[in-house]
Amino acid sequence: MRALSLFRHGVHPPDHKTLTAELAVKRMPFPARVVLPLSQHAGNPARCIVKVGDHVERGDKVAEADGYVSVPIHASATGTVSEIGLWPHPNGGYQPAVTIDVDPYSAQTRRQRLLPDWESLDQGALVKAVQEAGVVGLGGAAFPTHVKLVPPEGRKVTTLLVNGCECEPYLTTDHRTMVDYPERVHLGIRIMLECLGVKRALVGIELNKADAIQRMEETKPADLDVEIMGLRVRYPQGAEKMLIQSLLDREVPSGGLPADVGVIVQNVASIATIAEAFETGLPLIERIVTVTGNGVKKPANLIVPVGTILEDLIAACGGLTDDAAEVVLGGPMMGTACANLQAPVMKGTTGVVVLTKSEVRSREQQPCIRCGHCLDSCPVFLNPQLLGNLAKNDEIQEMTDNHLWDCMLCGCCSYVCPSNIPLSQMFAAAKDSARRAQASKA
Amino acid sequence: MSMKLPRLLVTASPHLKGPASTAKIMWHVTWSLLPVWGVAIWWYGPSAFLVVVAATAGCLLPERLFGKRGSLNDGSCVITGILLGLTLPPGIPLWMAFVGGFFSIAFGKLVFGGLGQNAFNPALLGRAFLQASFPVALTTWPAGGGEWWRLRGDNFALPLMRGDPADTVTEATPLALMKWDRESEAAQALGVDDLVFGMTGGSVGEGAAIVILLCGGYLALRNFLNWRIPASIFLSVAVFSGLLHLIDADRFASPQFMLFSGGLMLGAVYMATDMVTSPVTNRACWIFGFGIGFLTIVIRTWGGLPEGVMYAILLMNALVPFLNRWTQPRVFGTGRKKGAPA
Amino acid sequence: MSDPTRSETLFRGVWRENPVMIHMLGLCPALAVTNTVMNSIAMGMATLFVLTGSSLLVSTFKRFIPHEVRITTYILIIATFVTIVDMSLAAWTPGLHKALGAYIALIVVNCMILGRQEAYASKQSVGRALLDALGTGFGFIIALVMMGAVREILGSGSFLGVSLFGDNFEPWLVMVLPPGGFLALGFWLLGLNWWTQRRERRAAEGAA
Amino acid sequence: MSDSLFGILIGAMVVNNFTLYYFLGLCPFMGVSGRIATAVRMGMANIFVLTLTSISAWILNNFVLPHAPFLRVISFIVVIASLVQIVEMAIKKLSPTLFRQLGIFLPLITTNCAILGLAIFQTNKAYGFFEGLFYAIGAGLGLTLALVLMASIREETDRADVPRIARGMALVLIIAGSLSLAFMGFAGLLSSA
Amino acid sequence: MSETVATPPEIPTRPEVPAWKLVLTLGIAGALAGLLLVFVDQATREQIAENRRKAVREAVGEVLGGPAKVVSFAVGADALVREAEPNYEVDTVALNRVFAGYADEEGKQLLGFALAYQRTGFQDAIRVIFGYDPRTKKVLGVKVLEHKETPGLGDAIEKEPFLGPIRGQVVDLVPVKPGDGTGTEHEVDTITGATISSQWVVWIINEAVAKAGPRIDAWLAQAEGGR
Repeated sequence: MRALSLFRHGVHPPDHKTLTAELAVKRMPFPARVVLPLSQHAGNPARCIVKVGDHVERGDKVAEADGYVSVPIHASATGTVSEIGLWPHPNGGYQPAVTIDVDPYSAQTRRQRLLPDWESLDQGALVKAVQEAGVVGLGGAAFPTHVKLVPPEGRKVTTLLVNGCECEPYLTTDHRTMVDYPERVHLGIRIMLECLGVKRALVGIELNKADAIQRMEETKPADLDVEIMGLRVRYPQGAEKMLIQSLLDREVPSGGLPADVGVIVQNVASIATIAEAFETGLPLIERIVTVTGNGVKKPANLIVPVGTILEDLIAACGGLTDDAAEVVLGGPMMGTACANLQAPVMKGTTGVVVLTKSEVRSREQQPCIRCGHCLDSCPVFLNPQLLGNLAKNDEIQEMTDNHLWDCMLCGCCSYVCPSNIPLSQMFAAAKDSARRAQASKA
Repeated sequence: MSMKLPRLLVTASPHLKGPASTAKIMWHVTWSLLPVWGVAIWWYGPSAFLVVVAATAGCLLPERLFGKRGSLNDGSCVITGILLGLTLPPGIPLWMAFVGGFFSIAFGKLVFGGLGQNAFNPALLGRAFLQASFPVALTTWPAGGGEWWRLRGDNFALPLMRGDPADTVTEATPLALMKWDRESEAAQALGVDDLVFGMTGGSVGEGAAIVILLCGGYLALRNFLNWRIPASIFLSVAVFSGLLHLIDADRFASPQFMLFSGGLMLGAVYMATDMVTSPVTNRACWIFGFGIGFLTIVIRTWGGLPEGVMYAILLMNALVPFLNRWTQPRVFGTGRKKGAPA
Repeated sequence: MSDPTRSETLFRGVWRENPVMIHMLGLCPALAVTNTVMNSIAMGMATLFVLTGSSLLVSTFKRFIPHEVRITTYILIIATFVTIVDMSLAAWTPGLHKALGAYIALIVVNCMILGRQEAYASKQSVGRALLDALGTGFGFIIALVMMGAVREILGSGSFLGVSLFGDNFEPWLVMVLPPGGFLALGFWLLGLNWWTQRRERRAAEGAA
Repeated sequence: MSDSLFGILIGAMVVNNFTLYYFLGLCPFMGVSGRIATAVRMGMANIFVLTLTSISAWILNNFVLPHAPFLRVISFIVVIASLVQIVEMAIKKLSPTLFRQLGIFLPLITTNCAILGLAIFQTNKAYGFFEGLFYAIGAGLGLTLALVLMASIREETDRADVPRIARGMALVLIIAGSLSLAFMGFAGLLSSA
Repeated sequence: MSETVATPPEIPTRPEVPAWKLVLTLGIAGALAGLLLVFVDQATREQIAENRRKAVREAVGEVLGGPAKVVSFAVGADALVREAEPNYEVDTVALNRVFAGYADEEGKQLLGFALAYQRTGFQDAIRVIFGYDPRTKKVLGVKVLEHKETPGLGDAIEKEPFLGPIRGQVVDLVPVKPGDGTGTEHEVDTITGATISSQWVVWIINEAVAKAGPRIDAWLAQAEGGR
């Protein structure tokens, strides 16, 4: 096994993974209610197909896909639809959601399969089934998985890359998936290869997850062309472009897709979920969430029904400590802070990280001293110093000329900036206004 | 169901922050200058102490008067003051050091908008201003020896008045000897050992080459300065002076001499690496350092002045925006690099 | 546009529209020869003479100068006056001529003079053109003396050659060198900006 | 002792830089130095016109003016102005691209003190044809250098939070003063020993 | 950045002026200017030339210690050519003319020669005139005609504390640091802080003597031999 890392720059924040890395995945008790936002994935929000008072079983569809880049949403617990309306959304603000009061007397047992057996399906039907299962990328971006399974016209995919890097600090979701359910991952890879008509798969795992690498190697089926590769620990090793460069030494062209270099990348948790869906016949209604950080009393890796309210989830982990100060959904580098604990867990919620006061003490912003550390950290070789300067003066056009769109908001520049300039935040805002400007022009 | 909820913050990602901070960088540089200053005091006595203090005071005053609130705390001003002090002759009247400091900060930094926005290294700009204003005082180098407590010049000359030259026993700097007095005994006796370990005539901070290198090494290890800049300066000085020395050893001094004489060490390690006025891209840093080395040798060899490090750095400072612009990194996924698989 | 009074015509150029400090015209002599007050005055007087002379001529003959060749004609007129000044200074004050050097000849390309011909003298009556030229010329002299004063006091410790601080004064040589020219004008502009902005602020506060 | 051609070139370029030492060509230095691209083109146009000036001044000095030295200033300015005009028209006709690059600067340059200054200095120094040519090219390169340095610094400071009292020309002059200080390092270059 | 050349809109009301009128205007203006200048030139030319000559004449007198009679020589290709009337037009680049000063009106007692020469200093030429006694190789007096050295620093080269001690020293001169001299009659103390500027003055003297010395010596040998 080789320790690869061909991508340069990046940063190395302390990973804090020991809080949960050794804890096996446990199931969380069903909460009193679940809230399913209709917008949980990239693309069009799903369209609601239930009404208040309807009784739904686990796995029943409550909203269906609206268009191609969209997936249906399924009830994650048996109960009654009690409310359809606006509900706090993890990304801030309020968004339409379906609230289900969980039936306290239901056994919530596994029911007869809703999805067909994958071996009986051809490629097209398989892709359709993946969409029907509501699968999205579980690494955080929540991009509908079935879309990725059909490479764009004229692009030939030759390799499947499985992303088991989990380079975000604190999170151990993918790690525990690989340790606790390695067979499921391999089955998922098998299904994906079938689906894509591809022979070869590479699994990239950061070297700080030795047990995961070992378990994956042990359980590797003899007939599957899978190679497990250890990668140097470096953020953002798990970003698609970086992973492709590290494993295959190929550069995804600026503005292009992985398919442009013959690759498709899937997160290890998404792959496990696909396998689980076809195993059990149930769509994506629950996921593994790492609840961690010094602000939470009993950190854990939990299987959580999608739609569980954060408050319930945190209560299941012993509640917040007194010095808890910020709740971050996702990893601390790219995740979003959420102040309203009524917001639910979504399909793309990889973890809940609770930071304490001392960890988030706000730092005063100072003038840029042109130290150039941001340039040395940017994994895609932008010049954040210049971009930041342009952003400060609202020169959006100049920013796009300087490759603003190549920025993936990984946060490395903000992390290293000694002057605490919120660079990635400025770039996100600039992207927004550039998008708005484009929209208004169109 | 009520859990006692603390007030939660919402900040933008990333929620983790690296260990570096501007104040930390600045104060580290400041602390690392103290040993250099210490060596200077050991050699030049109380004068070295006073000159640095006066220059620093000159820097702090305008920052306090006209600077943004709290900008004194970032430490950059103190660095400018100490660096300026270290480049002055120990015997200079204190009021001149003060004026230099004032000019450094007021015209070298504050008019540009304060920390991070200035185009020229403030300490060197102040030094250049003093050099142009008071050339005699700035080239009067006290000789070594004598009692430690003795002042090395008329430090306490009245403001605006010239120092009393009778107070000073002067000595030529090695570079001046090399340039104009090559045949003299003093020049012949001058070895590189003297430059590295001994005390020669020169500015307050010139003698401590080894200490400067050590401190610079520490800063480079902590990533508080870009090692490429001093590296490329040393390299280009060595290469150019080496070539000239090879061509005519009698006319051109050896590379060792060029490296360890004058303000080269101080300039290369502390002045050229000033983050604000050095390039941000690493490629530009190499060019920047190379240019400084080249210009230094040109001025030292063919110019009218014995020492050129200061001017070389200032000139390259002026080129920095241009260099930054021309050495933008190649953005990931653009340019000639292999795209599709074979 | 209401007709400005005569005194307005005269005084406008002196301060409110000072050619150097406000309009940044004629910088070359303003920076190059202002290392002493005496030089400043001499250069200012020479420029004043050229400016007044050419304004008079241009406004007198403006009727006869076709539009197409006006610039060339103005330059001819200005160059003639400059040559006269140049030769006269060389003949009767050789010391001053040496100090000002080639910058006397360069009065020809002082944009301020050509600007006044084009913008004012070619359109106005002889009397007004004369007033305007005098005002602008005095404004120029004032600006030059302001520069010269700073540079001479700091750079030589004297004013008009009279020593101010005694023998022991250490002159700030940079002020009589080229960088000192730039810095002195920059310094004046900082001061003027500070002053006008303070006045504006006061006015705004008074209005509120 | 006469200077070598290389010495003349370097001397005019950095030691006695026209802008930073003689204060010539300040109008474009202050006015057109906002952007690097513009500054480079302005500099190129300057080199071109200066070369032309040097040649015409040499011709005038050697064939016309010995008979009437008092006409020097007038003839310099008139001849140079008309020459630039003619060249401008020629370029416009022959190469519209080149005209777009340089042309708009040409009229600006005609009344630029650097041009007349060059002609006068060249005369005062009694330079021959080639010496004058090198002098002109050196002066042009020096102007370009100063313009480009100024422009690149100004592109930076445009985005800085410059205090209100220093905005505009005050800062430009202080930058110019600093550049001038830095250029003092070249004093005496190539003239010692 | 757009750099389209905007042609200004033609002003329609301006009537077309015939070309001859333009030419005539310029012609008249030019002629008048020329006329005026000729007049001013006539008035000033002699004065200007006289100023220049006077400067050199006074300098020659000064560096030779007030000669009673001065004779100018054009420096020819291989010999000095005596001029009937003293001509004070000197070219310091070419060293085209030297002056001999005599203590008596008859031109019997030679005081020495005055030579004017230049070289490039820090910023511009340093022009020096000095008196030189070809028989003893001694410098009689030195005056700096023109220089652009740093005011307050390099300009010490035109002042007595530096120039005075050169008097009586013997060419070739050797610049030394003040206090470092060994006391020979070739040594000239340089100026602290303006070392190079002062060295240049010394070199100018050495070079001028090297250039014109042989011809002066030849003339001297001839003159004394012929006597």
